[in-house]
Amino acid sequence: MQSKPLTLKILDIACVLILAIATYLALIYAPEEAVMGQVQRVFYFHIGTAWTGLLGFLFAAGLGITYLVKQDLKWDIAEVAAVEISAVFFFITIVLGSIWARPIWNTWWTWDPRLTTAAITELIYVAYFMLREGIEDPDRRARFGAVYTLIGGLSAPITFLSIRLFRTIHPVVIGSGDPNAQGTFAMTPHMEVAFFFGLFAFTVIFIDLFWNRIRMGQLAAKVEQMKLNLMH
Amino acid sequence: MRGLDFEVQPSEFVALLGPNGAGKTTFLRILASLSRPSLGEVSVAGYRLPDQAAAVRARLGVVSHLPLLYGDLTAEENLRFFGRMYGVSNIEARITEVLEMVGLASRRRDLVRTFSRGMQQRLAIGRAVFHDPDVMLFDEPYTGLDQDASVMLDDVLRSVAAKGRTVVMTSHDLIHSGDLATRFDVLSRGVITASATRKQLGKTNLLSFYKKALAD
Amino acid sequence: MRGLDFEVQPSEFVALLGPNGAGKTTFLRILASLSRPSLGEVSVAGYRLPDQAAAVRARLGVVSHLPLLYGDLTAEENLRFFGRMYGVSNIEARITEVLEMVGLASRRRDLVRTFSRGMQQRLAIGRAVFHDPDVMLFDEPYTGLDQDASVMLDDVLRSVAAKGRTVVMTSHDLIHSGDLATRFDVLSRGVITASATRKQLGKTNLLSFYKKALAD
Amino acid sequence: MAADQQTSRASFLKAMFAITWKDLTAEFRSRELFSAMLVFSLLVILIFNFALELDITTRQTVTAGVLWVTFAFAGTLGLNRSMAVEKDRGCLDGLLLAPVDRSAIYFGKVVSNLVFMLIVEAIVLPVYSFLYDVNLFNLGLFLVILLGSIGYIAVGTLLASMAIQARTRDVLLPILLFPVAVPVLIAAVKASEGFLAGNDFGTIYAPLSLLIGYDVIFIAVAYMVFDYVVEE
Amino acid sequence: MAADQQTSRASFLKAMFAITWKDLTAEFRSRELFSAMLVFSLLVILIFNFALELDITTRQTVTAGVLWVTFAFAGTLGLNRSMAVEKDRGCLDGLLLAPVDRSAIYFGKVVSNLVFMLIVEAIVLPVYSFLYDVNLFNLGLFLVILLGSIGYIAVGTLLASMAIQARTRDVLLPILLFPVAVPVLIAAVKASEGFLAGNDFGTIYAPLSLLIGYDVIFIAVAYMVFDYVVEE
Ligand code: HEM
Ligand SMILES: Nc1ncnc2c1ncn2[C@@H]1O[C@H](COP(=O)(O)OP(=O)(O)OP(=O)(O)O)[C@@H](O)[C@H]1O
Ligand SMILES: Nc1ncnc2c1ncn2[C@@H]1O[C@H](COP(=O)(O)OP(=O)(O)OP(=O)(O)O)[C@@H](O)[C@H]1O
Ligand SMILES: [Mg+2]
Ligand SMILES: [Mg+2]
Repeated sequence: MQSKPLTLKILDIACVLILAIATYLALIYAPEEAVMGQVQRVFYFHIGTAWTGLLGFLFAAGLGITYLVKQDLKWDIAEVAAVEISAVFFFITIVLGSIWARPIWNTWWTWDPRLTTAAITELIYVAYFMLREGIEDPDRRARFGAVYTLIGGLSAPITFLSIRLFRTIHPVVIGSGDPNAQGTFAMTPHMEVAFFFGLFAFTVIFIDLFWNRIRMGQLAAKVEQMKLNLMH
Repeated sequence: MRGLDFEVQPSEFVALLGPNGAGKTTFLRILASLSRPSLGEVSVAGYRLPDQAAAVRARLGVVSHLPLLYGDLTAEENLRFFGRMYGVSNIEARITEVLEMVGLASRRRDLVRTFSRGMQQRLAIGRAVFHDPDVMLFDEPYTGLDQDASVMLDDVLRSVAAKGRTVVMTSHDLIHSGDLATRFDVLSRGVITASATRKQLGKTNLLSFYKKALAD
Repeated sequence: MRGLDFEVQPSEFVALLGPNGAGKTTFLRILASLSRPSLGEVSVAGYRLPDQAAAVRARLGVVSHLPLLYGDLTAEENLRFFGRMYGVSNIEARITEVLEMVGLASRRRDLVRTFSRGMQQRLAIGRAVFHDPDVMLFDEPYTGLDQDASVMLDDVLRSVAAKGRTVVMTSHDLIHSGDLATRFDVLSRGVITASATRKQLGKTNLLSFYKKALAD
Repeated sequence: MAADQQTSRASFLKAMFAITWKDLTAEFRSRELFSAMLVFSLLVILIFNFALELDITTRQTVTAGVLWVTFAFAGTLGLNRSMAVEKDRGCLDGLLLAPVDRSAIYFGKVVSNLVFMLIVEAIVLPVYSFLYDVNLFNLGLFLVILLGSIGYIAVGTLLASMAIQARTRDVLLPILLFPVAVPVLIAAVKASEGFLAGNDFGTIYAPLSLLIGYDVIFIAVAYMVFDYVVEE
Repeated sequence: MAADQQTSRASFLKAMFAITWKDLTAEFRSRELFSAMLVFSLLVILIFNFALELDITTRQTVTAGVLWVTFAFAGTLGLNRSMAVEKDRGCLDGLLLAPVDRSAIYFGKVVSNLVFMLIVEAIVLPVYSFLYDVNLFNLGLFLVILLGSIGYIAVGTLLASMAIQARTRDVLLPILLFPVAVPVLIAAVKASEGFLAGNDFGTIYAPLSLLIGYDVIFIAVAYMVFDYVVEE
């Protein structure tokens, strides 16, 4: 059994550092937002996890397609890794969003289309794991998983687009002139630093976790293979 | 199913023998391109599987553990449907012919779900030979058949063999397989442990060959 | 199932023969009090059916076309469950014993849904004899069994018969039934057309008796 | 029936718990049914909201209704699967062949179905109270949920045993069950509303006693007719 | 695949219609699925009404939502059963063994599922309009229903073929289908609302084109990946 590659070890350590820096930037370096106060600091991680999570789902769909074309189980391992990490990230987004929402909207949750669509997107990937659970044959499990991530990857963006059909109180960052949105704020340069570093930090953390998770998947596959050989 | 190399020549009749759980059914599913082998090469009647599976599908007739029939259709509707799927010409005449062969002519308009187990097995055999396939994969086809139907199946298999077609059949019934097959393969724990043609077997008793193959 | 009178004496071993669709399965379901006859009287080991069915249930072991097993439980959990339902004492010891008898001791902790057809049939037999019943109803029990398992089942049936227990078995396999049964009933189109004990049969071949019974 | 009378109380309970034990063992191994019911409940809640775009004030008044409809749907899912398991490999015949009182089979299935349903409800409640920002920690409500679930499962188990024996087993259960369970649901909704609104016990008394009445009647009737449903 | 390329268009259509013919024959003999879907739809409508205690004015605004949720539920019922029939006696293997393009199997099932769904909708609509005294005879609405049903069935048939191959086949389909079908449902609800309110075409244009886009994308994707779902 080969030990952890050195690059990965270094990356692990780097991630811890980067996370620490990002936390520092978010909690201390960035100025307090005038209207919302301290809670607003959640913002830097909220966006970081949201974006990496969403991109991770799309990335997983890409890995799924690659699996379907190449029919090699290593792509399946990568796909599971991507979905798993993205689902966790996205869950964190929702939790952080809730924490933010509590003082701002005066509720943990509201049936705002953006929040509802976020919850539905998360459920797509819960369903993904339930689908995999129910299938024993590894090839079939991989194929179904790939097909479902693909469908999910198509559906999630449309779901997010479709909220433009609704009024929403959740702020839309890019290209929104929606007067109904509450609580958009202008970022100061310091805030921008913290914001972009947050995005960068979660991207790197995603890559690191992704790598580790793939290694884990490979080891699990190896153990499975050894078990099979033992049985026969 | 581990590494497994298997080849059938056209006009061979292979009996696949082996204890419960040896992997015979799994193996036949691979031959039918319904499953994929994890390792190893398999070829049927000159086609490599699973890559050329599609090419061989039109010429394949399969009897599996399940009847592959629709319970809510009548016997003749089932055959008509599969006839269309296989692009059989002159379907109606063929339906009558096949139903008579398997002894279900009088029940042709009854729903399949009212059939007894043996009657379903008869119809499953009818379905498998309907499009007059070149290669037949039969998984314990004698299951549930009565005396008449067994004789019918013997006839079918014999006439198929006479036409130079390929048959792979699993069966725990050494008497039937011993009568019909030209080659005997013994499968055990997912690998073929012994193989002998009828000639090689010569006067050796099939049962003792089988026992010996398993003992090794 | 039309008018039908049927009686089995304790310690009789009845082989129920008949072509596909004759009604053998239906008949066994009546004996097991899982169905009701539209007409006629049936009695097993002195109990009239279906009225006294409940009295006989604890002493009944059944093997049907379906395995009657839970796919999501392991082999031993299945037996443990049925042991509890039948109030068997000393369940764990009995589980080991039965699993060894049917040759599944090494797979005892595997889920039943991963078993091959023959392995499920073995376990179904184990389940049927688990509570050591006095009366056994076996519907084509040899289905899917390999050589070893057939021999095992022969032994089980022989030892059961030796203990003076009652067996009713359907089978299309005249050789096995001919070896074991003490009485042969031929069922055709829902009525018993012929019945003969082994003694009455004497030197007559079972196959010719069966053919003659159907021809009448 | 003679044997039934001989069956002592001890063997009745033993058989009943053997059935419950078997169901729980199988379920806690895979946790399939369980997670399916849970995710399905969440989906029903989300879909309700989405399709109806209920405004905040309406939402408050319909809490009890939405909750019970969710439970009813998730309940059918669970009942259907729990009985389908019995039918698949002929297991129901196996149970009927055992020398136990048939009502032991019925109560065994009722207990395991009830356990599944209560676990799901125990998770849905806090989630719901989070999503809708209502306080559902209310002992009266818990009582109503227990009573309502008992009634629903009591009649549902009976009807599910009929449904799976029909050819259309995949689709029959909700059609049989919903209309019959309406009284239970209405009483449960009324009582839940009462407790949630903090009404005094006098006004809640009527639906609550109706609920208890239904439970008793349904259990008694199911106990008496179960034999006919499964036998022959 | 060689044989697939040889398969001419004629034999593709022939196989496709053979499958549709078989489904319709079986169904028109028993009318089981059909009546089950219908009764279920009515029950869902009634339950909605009862749980939400909708007053007349709210009712008007939620017509489209209630209709589409009803169709979605009834649709899963139909899809599940229509694929379960294929699995029961190994028929799916039978189809896969036939020398026809796999997408012919897919489209054959899509057509028969669509026919069932449209028939049910054609009955539910007048019943609904009778019960709630709203006029639903509206060509625009019919168009939306057709488009929405196509999208729903297109992705539903694909997912149902995966769901029935899993161990939890009784419960998996709605869990897989509902979250990914959300875009189609949203668009359909929006467009239906628009037509029912008699809005001018400018405002309906967006959801309608989303609906058409979704239909096209999902049919195309399902067509491409169906092979992987059923093969081997
Ligand atoms: C797909 C998921 C999500 C994405 C991409 C996302 C993105 C964003 C972005 C970019 C902002 C900052 C906008 C601005 O200030 O201009 C924001 C703010 C916020 N988000 Fe999210 N979000 C997501 C989900 C959620 C969820 C699930 C919740 C709550 C449960 C939530 C709660 C909030 C709150 C409370 C704010 C602050 C609003 C304000 O400034 O008044 N978000 N989100
Ligand atoms: N779904 C499954 N999951 C895990 N293992 C399985 C599964 N299905 C079959 N197996 C295993 O694969 C092996 C081969 O099974 P297979 O059905 O091919 O046996 P077989 O030779 O056909 O036996 P039989 O003569 O009893 O029909 C068995 O050991 C079985 O336990
Ligand atoms: N559900 C049903 N509806 C209507 N008729 C049925 C049904 N099940 C069985 N039958 C009919 O009852 C008759 C007896 O069937 P049964 O299964 O008892 O036959 P069998 O003797 O066991 O045959 P086999 O040897 O093939 O198992 C058959 O003609 C069959 O068509
Ligand atoms: Mg087999
Ligand atoms: Mg039978």
